[in-house]
Amino acid sequence: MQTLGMGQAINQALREEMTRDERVFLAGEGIGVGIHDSPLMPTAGLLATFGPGRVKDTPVSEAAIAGLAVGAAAAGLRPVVEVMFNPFFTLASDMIVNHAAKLRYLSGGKTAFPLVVRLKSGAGFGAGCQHSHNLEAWVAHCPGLKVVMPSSPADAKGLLKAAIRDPNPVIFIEDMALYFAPAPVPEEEYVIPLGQAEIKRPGRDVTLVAWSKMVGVALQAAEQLAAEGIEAELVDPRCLGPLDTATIVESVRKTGRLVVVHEANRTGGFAGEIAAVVMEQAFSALKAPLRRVAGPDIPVPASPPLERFYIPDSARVVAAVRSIL
Amino acid sequence: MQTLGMGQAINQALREEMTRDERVFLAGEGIGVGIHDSPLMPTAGLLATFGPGRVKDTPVSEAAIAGLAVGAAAAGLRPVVEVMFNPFFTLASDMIVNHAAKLRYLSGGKTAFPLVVRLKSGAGFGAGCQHSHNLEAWVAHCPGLKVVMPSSPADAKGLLKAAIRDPNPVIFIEDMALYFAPAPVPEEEYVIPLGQAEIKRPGRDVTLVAWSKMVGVALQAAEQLAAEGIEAELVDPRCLGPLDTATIVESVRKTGRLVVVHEANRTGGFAGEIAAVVMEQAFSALKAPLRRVAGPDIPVPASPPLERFYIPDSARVVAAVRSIL
Amino acid sequence: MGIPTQKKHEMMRSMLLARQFEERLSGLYRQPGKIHGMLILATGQEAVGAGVCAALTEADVILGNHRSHHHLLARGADPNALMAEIFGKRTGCNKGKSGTLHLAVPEVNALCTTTVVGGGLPIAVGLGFAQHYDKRDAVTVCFFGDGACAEGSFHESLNLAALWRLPVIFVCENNRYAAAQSYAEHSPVPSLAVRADGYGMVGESVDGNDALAVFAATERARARALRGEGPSLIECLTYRWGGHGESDHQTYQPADEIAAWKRKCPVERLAQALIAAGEVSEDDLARMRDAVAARVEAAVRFAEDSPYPAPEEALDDVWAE
Amino acid sequence: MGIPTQKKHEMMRSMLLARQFEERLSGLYRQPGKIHGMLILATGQEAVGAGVCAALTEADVILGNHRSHHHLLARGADPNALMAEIFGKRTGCNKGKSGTLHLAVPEVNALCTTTVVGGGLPIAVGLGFAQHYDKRDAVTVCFFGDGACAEGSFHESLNLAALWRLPVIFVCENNRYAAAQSYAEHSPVPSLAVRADGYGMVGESVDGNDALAVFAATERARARALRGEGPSLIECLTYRWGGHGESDHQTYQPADEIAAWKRKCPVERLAQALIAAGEVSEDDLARMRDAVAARVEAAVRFAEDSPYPAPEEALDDVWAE
Ligand SMILES: Cc1ncc(C[n+]2csc(CCOP(=O)(O)OP(=O)(O)O)c2C)c(N)n1
Ligand SMILES: Cc1ncc(C[n+]2csc(CCOP(=O)(O)OP(=O)(O)O)c2C)c(N)n1
Ligand SMILES: [Mg+2]
Ligand SMILES: [Mg+2]
Repeated sequence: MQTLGMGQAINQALREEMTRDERVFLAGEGIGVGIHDSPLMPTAGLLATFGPGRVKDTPVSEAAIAGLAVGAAAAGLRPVVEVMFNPFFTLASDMIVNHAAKLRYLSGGKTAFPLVVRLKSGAGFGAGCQHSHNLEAWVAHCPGLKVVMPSSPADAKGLLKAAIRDPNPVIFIEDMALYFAPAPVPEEEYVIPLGQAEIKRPGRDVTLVAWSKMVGVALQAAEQLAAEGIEAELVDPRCLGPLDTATIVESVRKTGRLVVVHEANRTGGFAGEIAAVVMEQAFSALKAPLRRVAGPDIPVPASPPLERFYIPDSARVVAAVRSIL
Repeated sequence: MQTLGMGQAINQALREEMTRDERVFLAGEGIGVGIHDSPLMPTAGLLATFGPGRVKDTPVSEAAIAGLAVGAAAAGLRPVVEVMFNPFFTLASDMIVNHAAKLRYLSGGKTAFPLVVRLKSGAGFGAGCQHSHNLEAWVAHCPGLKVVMPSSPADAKGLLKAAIRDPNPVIFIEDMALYFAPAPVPEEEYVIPLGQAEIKRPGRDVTLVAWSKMVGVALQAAEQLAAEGIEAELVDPRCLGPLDTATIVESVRKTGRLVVVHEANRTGGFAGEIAAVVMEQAFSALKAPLRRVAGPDIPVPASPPLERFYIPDSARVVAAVRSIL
Repeated sequence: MGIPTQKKHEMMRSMLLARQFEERLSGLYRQPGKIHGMLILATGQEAVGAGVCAALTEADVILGNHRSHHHLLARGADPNALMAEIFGKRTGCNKGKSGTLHLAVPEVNALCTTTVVGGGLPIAVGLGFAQHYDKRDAVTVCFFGDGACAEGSFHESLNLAALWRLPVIFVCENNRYAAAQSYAEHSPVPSLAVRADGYGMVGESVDGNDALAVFAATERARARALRGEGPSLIECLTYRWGGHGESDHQTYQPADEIAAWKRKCPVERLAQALIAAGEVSEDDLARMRDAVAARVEAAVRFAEDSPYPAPEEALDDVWAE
Repeated sequence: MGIPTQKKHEMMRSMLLARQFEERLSGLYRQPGKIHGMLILATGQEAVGAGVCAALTEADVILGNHRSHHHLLARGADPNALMAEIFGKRTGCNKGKSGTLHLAVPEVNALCTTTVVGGGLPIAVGLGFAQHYDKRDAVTVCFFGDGACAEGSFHESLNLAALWRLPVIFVCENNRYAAAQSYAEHSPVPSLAVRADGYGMVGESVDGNDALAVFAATERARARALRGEGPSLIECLTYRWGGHGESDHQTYQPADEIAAWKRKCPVERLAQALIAAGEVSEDDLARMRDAVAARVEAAVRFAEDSPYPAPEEALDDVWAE
């Protein structure tokens, strides 16, 4: 096994898919020539390998970047475009939500839009709320979009390869903190199908559902709880759309308790969907109230102590679990 | 009492507030000179009354319209701008979500952004998914935005007046079908505070939570159920942000059963938030699983039988209630 | 003028077809329960679709907007499938999912259509990019209105297409109105073609009621694109005879303005030009009109005889397998 | 040239202040744990903030972007409050909510700042609209970069401001880079000022390293705006000495390019001009430099001595009462 940060794993996935299929191309702001020359970045070195014809640095034009992907996909290419920070998704959202997600339906199934939009996301780098705003709940609410939120380099690689091969538009959301958290990644080629949750840790007492960076936080919490003899099962849906409800429901049927963890603001966050699914499908198994551990309902502040206050940590997860045992 | 459609009630609210406060102005596409000359439309006749200085027809520029509101509000005016159809909110979403909602926080509470964005929403007029796409869950997930979704002309009038007087950005979402459903509206002036749910129908057996056009659908269902001796309590939150959780929780504590109804797509819809709140705060009172009655996870189709299939009706609500009794 | 007679006949036919197709629709719209939702027509603007599409080859791609019946008919779309889609029938080109507003006809390289004003332009950039990427000898034409030129997407798209020298022809159909807003009320400049300079691309304003002028401008733009000289902006000056949509009261359009433009009817204009040039006779024209009338009747019959989709069919076609 | 000496002194002081303020920040950024997150500086671009703001009166409003220390200092913002905010301290002008990227200083009519590229322009239209609505004798200045000119918001904003003849001055600080993309890589036109023609507004390109030229162009634009002639676009040609941000490796900026522009230092240039004109002596300059150095030191001390906000303070300031 190799040890890679998530950015490096994404970089490998992009390299492998671009090598496999010459219809795959990349576009975005600074994805070729960037302000960071760190090898930890997802697109590092790809311009040198594949050239300016397939690695397209763009002007600062999020709507055009997304439209480029929609049109190129309709014409048979396999665009993988980047939106630099999640809040700027707003500027691309008409192209993605009203076009990428709907035009196939509007064509009566005649035209396909196989594209990937990579969104860099997450709080913790002191840039404030116009750079840090987790909006996965927006895209997970849009029929016609698949939504991937990997929690590890290994998952990111396999899921991105699947996303690039998928005939539908896929929103691939990367928490930037994971670029700097090396972890093992298989050497041999592999693809992880979209829509399959993974149980990151088995347990019998409570089900934790978390995705992206929060999987690591939940795992820490689970270990602290284990020290007290509480065995938490950690389910990582990996994709919010399609959501693997079966795995979540099965886990809650076993544990009877549910805590959902996400970094996004609490109100209207995707934890609500998971709560609803469990309440619909596993009601009789529930032994305790739901708990949500999420960002408070404020924009992400810039000052370090304020930003730390925003980001959910394992202590909050532990407290939430204790409160329902 | 006068009898008005919701558009007429909104028109009255706009007239009264523009008369009361000359800082209030309107902007949008065709809000002055429009393609419809029906008196049922929200902005009918306002140009004639208040003149082109205060009723501004704009080019087709949703981002600029929203930015106009943000800047004018920062400078002390009270903008009320219109986004013609909910899906076009995407084009204004950077201005509203990254600016209107966040700039006050970023200023450390120094600058205020008192503005109203009126969004016309709802399926049922055969225009398809680029005109009909209910996105209230997006804005209800954004700290810094208040979200109003009136279900009746009387509520719309009082709530819009409150929204215009509110010192924060308010997203006011109008289901266009309600423009054509006349109902009584008080003659005398009144304001309905934001954040207060209303129980549209008391009952003991099941709690229905619905907003906007779905309140009427839920009410029909409640009457059909009453004929079978089932007394449904219908709670209309009226605002999704701030959400009056107390009234919802209290109702479920009483009935022990919850059905949430919205027209928006099921997955990731705001019903999830309500489910989570109830599961957190009224768990021990719950006697049955949650049921959601919502639009299926597809874009809104254009053809009449397909569009009818999309829109939740009272029969589906009745069936959902029966399934948990 | 060097335009082959057969091309002129092709334009003549497609203009007659668009005119009759839409006049028939306008009548049907007034019959309750036949056509649902909005109905947006291009009557008076037929020369734009006809002139542009006659200058294209099969490999070229077009992308239209909410007012695109004339574009698609000029491109050769099947009137039956269009009419049935406008009726919301299962036999429509999009199985009733779209209706009139976003007709997609991949069979004629109209891969998608958008009713989001300005929404077509960024997608056209992507379509043109793919043609460039695949080194195809083909161009993408994007049709949009004068109102769309106020959208940010207009700017981002022309800028990117110019920067990358993509084979895209941006065709602005300036019919003097954006819904109820007159051109002067929504645009600060007398002509939109000037905006091409801001991107270093060629911009032309042409008489949009003169199919031959539109054809010629499109040929020039297409040749530039295929020579690798990048995109062009063509502003076609025309006029919307009817309201924005068929339910529009149209009171904001001065009666004399409408009358003046009706005197400049693009269909009549081409007919007279061809007669003057001896390229058609009155009899030829009469035959063309009759053939078109029959075609339109057949389309209406096809649409009326077709079934609506079953409700559950709404669940199909969201996902590609 | 008719610019009062006292104005020139004002510009000189604000440029010295901006330069020293940011050079100090650059040093502090290299000390671990002092400044968190991104740090984006305008070293080399000081003449733009100084020249523009010297031409404004108190009632005028400015709106900046992610690279706005020099704008705010030139406008008269308190260096202590700015420095403390950049440090993330409770005493910062925005209580630590913002940090360096979106500093709001309403005390000097900088009501808000946005780091969304192009995000300032539509808001500036609203600010200018309010000045017009209230019939104030004031203008709004919007600062943005060359990269921002590729955003749709640039287009929508100039279009609407021109259509309504709003008193907005759009100041494009063309420092030849949009992050790592050089001007030629991201823009298809040699100059951005030409885009003004597409909106029927006046556009000028000026030497952005010449504070006096920037001042004069701003005065002209402001006079036009107050005469009701609407908005203007001023492109200030300048250069980013450092990387996009302080953690940028900058390898994509040719060393000789950087060196050539450093020889055109705007601070030195104004100093020499004033000396040549006999409007300052070397001693005056030395005194100014010392005064500024002391001011910057005081600001750093203030920031370092200030407490961080308590974590729960994150919950404040979302809502207005
Ligand atoms: C983004 C967006 N905003 C508003 C609308 C509503 N709308 C539909 S057509 C139209 C006017 C468009 O005018 P123009 O671009 O000139 O095209 P025309 O209708 O004249 O052919 C408007 C405002 C829309 N469909 N999309
Ligand atoms: C909408 C948006 N897209 C991308 C970014 C990331 N970003 C920050 S600054 C910048 C470059 C801006 O270049 P320019 O407008 O020339 O301003 P400069 O940094 O040169 O002062 C980019 C792409 C952003 N902040 N906002
Ligand atoms: Mg038009
Ligand atoms: Mg720049």
